[in-house]
Amino acid sequence: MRRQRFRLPDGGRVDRAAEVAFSFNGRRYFGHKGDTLASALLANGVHLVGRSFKYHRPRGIFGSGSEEPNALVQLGAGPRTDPNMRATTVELFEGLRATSQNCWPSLRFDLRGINDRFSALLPAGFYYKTFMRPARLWMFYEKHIRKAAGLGRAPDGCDPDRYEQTHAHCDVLVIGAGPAGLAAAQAAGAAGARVILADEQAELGGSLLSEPGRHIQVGDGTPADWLGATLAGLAGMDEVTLLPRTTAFGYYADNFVGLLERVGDHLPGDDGMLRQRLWKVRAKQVILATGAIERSLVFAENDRPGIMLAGAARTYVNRYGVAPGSRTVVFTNNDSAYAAALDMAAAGVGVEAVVDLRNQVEGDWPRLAREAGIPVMQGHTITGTRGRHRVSAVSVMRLNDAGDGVAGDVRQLKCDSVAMSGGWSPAVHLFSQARGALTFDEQEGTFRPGEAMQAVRSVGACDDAARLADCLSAGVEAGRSAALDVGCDGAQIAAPAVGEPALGPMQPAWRAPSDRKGVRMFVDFQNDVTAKDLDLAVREGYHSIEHVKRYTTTGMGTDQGKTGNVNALAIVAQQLGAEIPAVGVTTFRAPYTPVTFGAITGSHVRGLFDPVRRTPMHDWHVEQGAKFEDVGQWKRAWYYPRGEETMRQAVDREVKAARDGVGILDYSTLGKIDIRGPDAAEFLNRVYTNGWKKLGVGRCRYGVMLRDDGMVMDDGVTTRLGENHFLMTTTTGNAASVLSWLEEWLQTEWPDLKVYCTSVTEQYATVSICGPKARDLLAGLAPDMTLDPQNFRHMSMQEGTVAGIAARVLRVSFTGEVGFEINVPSRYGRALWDALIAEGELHGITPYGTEAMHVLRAEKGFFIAGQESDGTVTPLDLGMDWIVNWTKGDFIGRRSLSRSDTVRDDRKQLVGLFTSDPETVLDEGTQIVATVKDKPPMDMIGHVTSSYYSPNLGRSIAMAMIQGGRGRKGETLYAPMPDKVIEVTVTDPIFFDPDGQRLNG
Amino acid sequence: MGSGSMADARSPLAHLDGATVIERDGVRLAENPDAGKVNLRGDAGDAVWLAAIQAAVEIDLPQAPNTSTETPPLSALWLAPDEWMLVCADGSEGDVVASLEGAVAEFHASVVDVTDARTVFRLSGAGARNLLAKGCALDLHPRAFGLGDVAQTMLAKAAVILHQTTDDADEAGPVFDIYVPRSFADYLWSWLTDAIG
Amino acid sequence: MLLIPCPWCGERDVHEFHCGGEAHITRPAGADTIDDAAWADYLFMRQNPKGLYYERWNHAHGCRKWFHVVRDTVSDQILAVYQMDEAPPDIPGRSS
Amino acid sequence: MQKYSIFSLARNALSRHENWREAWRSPEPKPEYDVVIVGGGGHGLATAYYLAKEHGITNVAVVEKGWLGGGNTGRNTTIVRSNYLWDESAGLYEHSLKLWEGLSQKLNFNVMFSQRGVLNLAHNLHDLRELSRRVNANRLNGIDSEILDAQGVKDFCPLIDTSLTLRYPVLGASLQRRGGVARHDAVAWGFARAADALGVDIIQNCEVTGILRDGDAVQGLETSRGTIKANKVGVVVAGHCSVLANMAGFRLPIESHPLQALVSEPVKPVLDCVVMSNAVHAYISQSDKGELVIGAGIDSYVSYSQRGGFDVVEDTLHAVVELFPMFSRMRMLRQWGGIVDVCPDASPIIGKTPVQGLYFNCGWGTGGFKATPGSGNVFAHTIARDEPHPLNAPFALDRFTSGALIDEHGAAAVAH
Ligand SMILES: Cc1cc2nc3c(=O)[nH]c(=O)nc-3n(C[C@H](O)[C@H](O)[C@H](O)COP(=O)(O)OP(=O)(O)OC[C@H]3O[C@@H](n4cnc5c(N)ncnc54)[C@H](O)[C@@H]3O)c2cc1C
Ligand SMILES: NC(=O)c1ccc[n+]([C@@H]2O[C@H](COP(=O)([O-])OP(=O)(O)OC[C@H]3O[C@@H](n4cnc5c(N)ncnc54)[C@H](O)[C@@H]3O)[C@@H](O)[C@H]2O)c1
Ligand SMILES: Cc1cc2nc3c(=O)[nH]c(=O)nc-3n(C[C@H](O)[C@H](O)[C@H](O)COP(=O)(O)O)c2cc1C
Ligand SMILES: [Zn+2]
Repeated sequence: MRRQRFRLPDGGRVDRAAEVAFSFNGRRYFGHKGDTLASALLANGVHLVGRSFKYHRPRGIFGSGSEEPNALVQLGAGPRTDPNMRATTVELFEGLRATSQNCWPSLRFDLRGINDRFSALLPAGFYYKTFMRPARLWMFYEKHIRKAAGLGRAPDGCDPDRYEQTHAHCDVLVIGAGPAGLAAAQAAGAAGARVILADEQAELGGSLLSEPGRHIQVGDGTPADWLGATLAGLAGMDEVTLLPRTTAFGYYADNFVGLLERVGDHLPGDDGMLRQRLWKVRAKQVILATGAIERSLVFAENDRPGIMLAGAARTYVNRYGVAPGSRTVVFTNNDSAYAAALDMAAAGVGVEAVVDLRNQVEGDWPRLAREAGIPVMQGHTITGTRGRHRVSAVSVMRLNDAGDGVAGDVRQLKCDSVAMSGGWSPAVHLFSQARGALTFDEQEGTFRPGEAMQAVRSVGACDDAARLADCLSAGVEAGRSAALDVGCDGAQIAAPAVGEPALGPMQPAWRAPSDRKGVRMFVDFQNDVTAKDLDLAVREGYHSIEHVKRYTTTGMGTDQGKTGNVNALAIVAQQLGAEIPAVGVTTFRAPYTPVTFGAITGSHVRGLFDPVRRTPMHDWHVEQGAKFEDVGQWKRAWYYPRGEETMRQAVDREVKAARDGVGILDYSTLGKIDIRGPDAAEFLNRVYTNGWKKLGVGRCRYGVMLRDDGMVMDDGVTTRLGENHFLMTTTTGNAASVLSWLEEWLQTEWPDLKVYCTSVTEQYATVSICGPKARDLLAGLAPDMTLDPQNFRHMSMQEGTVAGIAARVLRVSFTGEVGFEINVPSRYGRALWDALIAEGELHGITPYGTEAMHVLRAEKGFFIAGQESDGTVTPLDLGMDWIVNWTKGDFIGRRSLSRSDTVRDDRKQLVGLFTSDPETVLDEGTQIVATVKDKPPMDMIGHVTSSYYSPNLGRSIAMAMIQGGRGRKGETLYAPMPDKVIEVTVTDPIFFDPDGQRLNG
Repeated sequence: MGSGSMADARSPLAHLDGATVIERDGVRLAENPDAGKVNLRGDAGDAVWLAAIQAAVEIDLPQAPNTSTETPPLSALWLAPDEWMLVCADGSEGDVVASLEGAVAEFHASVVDVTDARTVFRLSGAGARNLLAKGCALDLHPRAFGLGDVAQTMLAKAAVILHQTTDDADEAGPVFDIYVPRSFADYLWSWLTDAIG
Repeated sequence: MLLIPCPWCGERDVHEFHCGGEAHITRPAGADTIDDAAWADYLFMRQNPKGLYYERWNHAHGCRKWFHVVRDTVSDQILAVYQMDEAPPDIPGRSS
Repeated sequence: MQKYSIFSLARNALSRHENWREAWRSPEPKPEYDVVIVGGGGHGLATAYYLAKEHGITNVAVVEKGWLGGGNTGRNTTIVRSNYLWDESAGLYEHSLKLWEGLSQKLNFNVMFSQRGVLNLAHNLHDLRELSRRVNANRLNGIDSEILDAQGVKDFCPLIDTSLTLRYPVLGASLQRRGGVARHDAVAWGFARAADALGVDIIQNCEVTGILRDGDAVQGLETSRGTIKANKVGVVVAGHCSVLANMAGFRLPIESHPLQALVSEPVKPVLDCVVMSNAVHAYISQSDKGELVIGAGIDSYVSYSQRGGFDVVEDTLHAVVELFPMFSRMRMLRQWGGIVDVCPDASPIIGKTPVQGLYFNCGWGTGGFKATPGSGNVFAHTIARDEPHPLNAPFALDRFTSGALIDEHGAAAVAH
């Protein structure tokens, strides 16, 4: 075993047989399994761990858990690095590599330490007062401000680890597995409740893990005995889930609590390992047993490495078997630090003195200390400290009679560590996140849980209980009553008897007096906020605690002020001459401790970010090398390049083929809704702008749907399958929203209409074939259907078989060619497609994608909802007056079409545009002006909505929405582009076969 | 429209070339595309209508939310107070539709063949509940969701119907049929595969 | 995260639902006879109260049914749930 | 006003910073003012400042129910840009952007307006088309705006994953180089201090509980600190505008929703521009302190709770990790919500109301921080002259009656 200078010869819960090698700032050290990085560093005598945010002051290990503001390190390197890790919560593993952050060139010699020299120039909020002149230099200044900011470095590659999430439900969620939480879980579990018990630490037990039990007895044994028995009991309960290494980070509405379980963080780990699991818990009852967080004392030069919380010192000694130093001074305003003094003394650490701010200390604990030979300096304070990279001495003075200043001589106490305690703040974070009210306890100077707003109870130290006996009995009671509230009334357990010394009262001392003016006393150690900064903020008019927080940044670091916030607001209260509760706390927000984005993302990464929706023929498109377009979640074939073809060449070929021979398109993404009921036609009359009552069975009709504000929402063809039965189609993107739109009107506005709507989008694969040879192609595969133009007219439907598959065939067209839309059950989509392709070989069949489809429809001047229309366009704007039936009665959106703005005749209207150079294809989104000016601004009268090269016309075509466009046919307008102005002529938007000859051919 | 005759039916996971069974760590996941499905809507408050349905297909429609009934070879899943999904043997959906349509002709009701709109993933084994919990916010504890229970809910980012068809006490452990919209099948399969680990 | 009690399916996570906004807005009948202002009132004007709120929700990823909810928009607590054809309930001790 | 500069800092350092004066006074409310502004957010404070500065109206009070900037001003993701689609919006936001340029100097308070460029990503063909439409419109309106292809995006912001393996690959982006971010709190404080120096009374912890009227005209306000008379009242209370409208007896076309944001732990600079994506829904920048500032979406329901669901934050972080895979190991430090006043057309309402002398400025929803100086400027004009500035005339309440909406939805689903 290699020597760890400050490892105590025995004691602690670490596995002394297992040695673990790690490195810190490149140096190799050893610790034990069960250590945290902090305890292992301390075991090796390393106190200097990092530099502070602003002044780059040397900082050491301050706490022993998640409250740590100081000892932040960078773990690992490359893509698997983690910035800002608290050394106090990082479990040691073989090969762990940690480095200090925010220092250069080295931790001991940090050039930016110069900031500390200039700290007089850098008080709170200094940046708001300077860097303003000359204005043009601000971006330069800012660059340097930015460089100075931040702590660790972000990872620089793809995260190699995995994360997962799980939902969980329970009767009782217990957060915190200290004595209170364990007792609660035990009681609830015994009663028969489904229990989850989560604790952020690697071991369950909370403060009991640091309790040697020299002065405390539980039942007939030690606290450790009780802990062991209780854990064993819980492990034996089927409906109790124990989650160590699991932080409850957020408490949201309706008892939804987020837990973060660190599954692999304490293991060396390989790529792809499961690192963390996020639990989304819905609890019927929650019991908070989150304990209390020790406050620091605000005294002169309280930030040197080696100065730590007394509770932390106690934990290092008892739980990790590590001495925080060889000579220590304890500084306190309450009894709890005496336990630390006693335990350190028992472990052989020289306790120079307990400096106690209180005047009279007579209780059990001070007595025990005195008995152990520890000097107690009551009514004293520390007025300053020494030591560059580690505390080397403290100055102690007597308090004056009023207690607000010092008197007498200064005494220097040599030491290499200081253990301080400013009292305990209940960890009310989650309670407050759950919107519970806090009340202020004058006696203890703490905020504690008041009225709850959700089904939640607080027990133990987080409810301000300081005695173990109270923690256990409150835990049992809460567990029992929470179980009862959810109807579990099984076995009852009783809390064990506890023998423990009495605790004397604490005495708030928010700012320890010092004999030197202007000396720095840190309140927020991470962000370098001193008591003077708080004074300054108040002096400058930042009176609200929220202003003080934001002006000084106190409590805004990665620790969120767990140890410092109460001190800060008490100091502000003093400065304002106000009561502490009147100043109030800043808002507690999730997360309790920071949560990785990865855990919040879970498995929704690497291809699972969002579903890919595939049509039944998807594989075929892939096999053919199609390029795909994302339309909503669908992948749609965009075009099918052959060989070296460019996109334009491929699309031209596809477009021409559809007009000259036969084209085939996968249209399965089309929304399809089965609509039935005696009122179906009436219903369609109300949701579409045109009339539906007279549509014959077996016939199809095109319809446009408006929102009630009159703007076009969707369009599509609907077929009457029976007297009371219709099949509606919608655009791909709107399939789901149209269905819910229909349901909404049926259920909320017209519940009297007898209509049922059922989505059949995915039931059918839809293949669209079009072109002069489409009929021949279909005829070859559908011998039982009558396809001649007289019997199978445009806008009608037939059922039969195609390629031996039962099919519904609609004769409709979105291209202006004779077209058929063949619907078959989805499982046969691919078979149908293959059959059409095989049969089509004869006719030179050409698959075309969405791009060619867009060109084809644009040649015909058909609009696309969402492209020509953008939520501000009425059917009248689109020149579709013919589709609005004013005489049939009300329909959705009708009234809006006659508002003063919608009847304006200079509204933007759909027109076609020809560029003067037929080869020039306008960019979609190009803005159009009537008059070109030398420079902006220019009056824009419209914009290009669709623009393509039309191989059938042998020129470019565009559709545009232009103010008063219909009255401008023949006018010359301009498209001013960055490099040139393009001249365009306004035309009709129907470019090809305006009389529709081909459709009826 | 009934089923096709000559042509090849293809499952939405056909591109996985048959790799549609996974067994690991106490769970078994397999695609089970072969079941007929019929969506039925009508007035549950109308006893005459209910009787007509029972006469036609010999199954009582479940009335309690989130439950199902079973009369082999049919089962009926509650989807909404006026909506059910009847699940039948593959290929028999045409007959079921025809019987139902005959029975409901005089009523305001709707019968729609949705066999191809969803495929079914059959998930079973002791680890099935935990696996589902990774993507489903429902309480899936056996006390809360048991044999015959049905839910329409989200699994990962897909809307599914969940149906427990075999009891936990059964040797194979609980069995869940997950009805997945066809176009989401590949996504959800990938997600489940990833979640199984 | 809200837990919404669907009157049919029971309590479900908010992400299964679609929020339909203010309830009990009457769509004017005889739209042709009302003026632009009255129509705008129906289309756009909302109570948006801080406190008791009568609203509509749809169990979009469940049974697809619409229903009414009374919720306090300050605490987000749901105080009542009722069907589309029911009149808004009185909430004891609260005026809207 | 005590001048702020490097020299005054140095001078004050000598006296241990004990001689700094209050940035603003905390006066008791007077019984009567010429104008009372309700709402001490950025917009309200800017309005008071410009009333005093440009219209010589200094007998003005700003009443704020809590603390200055405690509303959305203090909880937004601070994105500033002016590349809006419609002429009306472009005019208003560009006016504002021009005021941002030079604002620190005007206010003698460094609002840290940082023009580091704003990218709006496009992930599908529809996005690209809309983006081109907007950029072309911006150009012709004289607003700097350009289109980048995927490679251009990579060059400008190398951190973004532009590979085609993304579920929704980045196809391009618009870039406004003059866009950027500003320090949210400083904006409120800077305007407050400058307004105070011109004589404006800033009254915090003063909640308006009623609006006093004489027939159709406003007379003053009931507040938690007593009655305050005024013949002109400007209401700029963002998420609470419906509450105030209710006091005045009318309704607004507005719903108040939670909008959430979050910050990561601070790290050394890695992201030097603002990145916005509507399609995958993420908004992200890195502040001068080092934390990633990330905007999430709105919750679908009305709420005055300044809290939202965890699911909304989740969705946003899914998108952030998709676009920036290296951020997977970054950690969320704090999340919070604001109450945003959402208008059906995603554009604000600025102007007169049915009550004479009562003016409303609201409906900025998810995107009004960037408009703070401009909005205050035109609103001050509207109040001082009792008629709208040409730039805010189109944003009157009556557009909902006529139908002349200014629909910015198409341009940005959430208009941060
Ligand atoms: C999370 C989030 C992110 C955002 N991101 C951006 C962004 O990136 N870019 C952008 O441009 N915009 C953004 N916004 C929007 C932007 O924050 C707001 O539009 C803008 O700050 C509104 O400013 P305001 O002064 O009008 O309102 P606020 O700052 O909300 O001020 C209104 C004030 O009125 C007070 N008040 C309310 N009722 C009363 C009463 N009865 N009596 C007295 N006072 C009252 C409130 O307390 C409040 O202080 C975001 C908003 C949020 C919430
Ligand atoms: N003044 C004093 O002397 C004083 C003060 C405080 C506590 N105590 C003693 O400490 C004990 C308190 O017992 P207790 O059970 O209330 O607290 P505890 O400190 O023993 O246990 C709390 C546990 O909750 C965990 N925790 C906190 N927040 C969490 C979160 N968000 N997620 C997951 N886990 C979280 C902690 O890691 C810890 O293990 C008693 O023995 C009491 O006597 C004494
Ligand atoms: C741009 C911006 C940056 C922020 N940076 C931090 C930060 O570094 N640390 C922090 O604790 N909070 C930060 N916050 C959040 C605030 O602490 C606070 O949560 C927010 O202003 C909302 O106020 P509330 O939480 O008090 O309701 C930031 C907020 C904004 C708007
Ligand atoms: Zn439901």
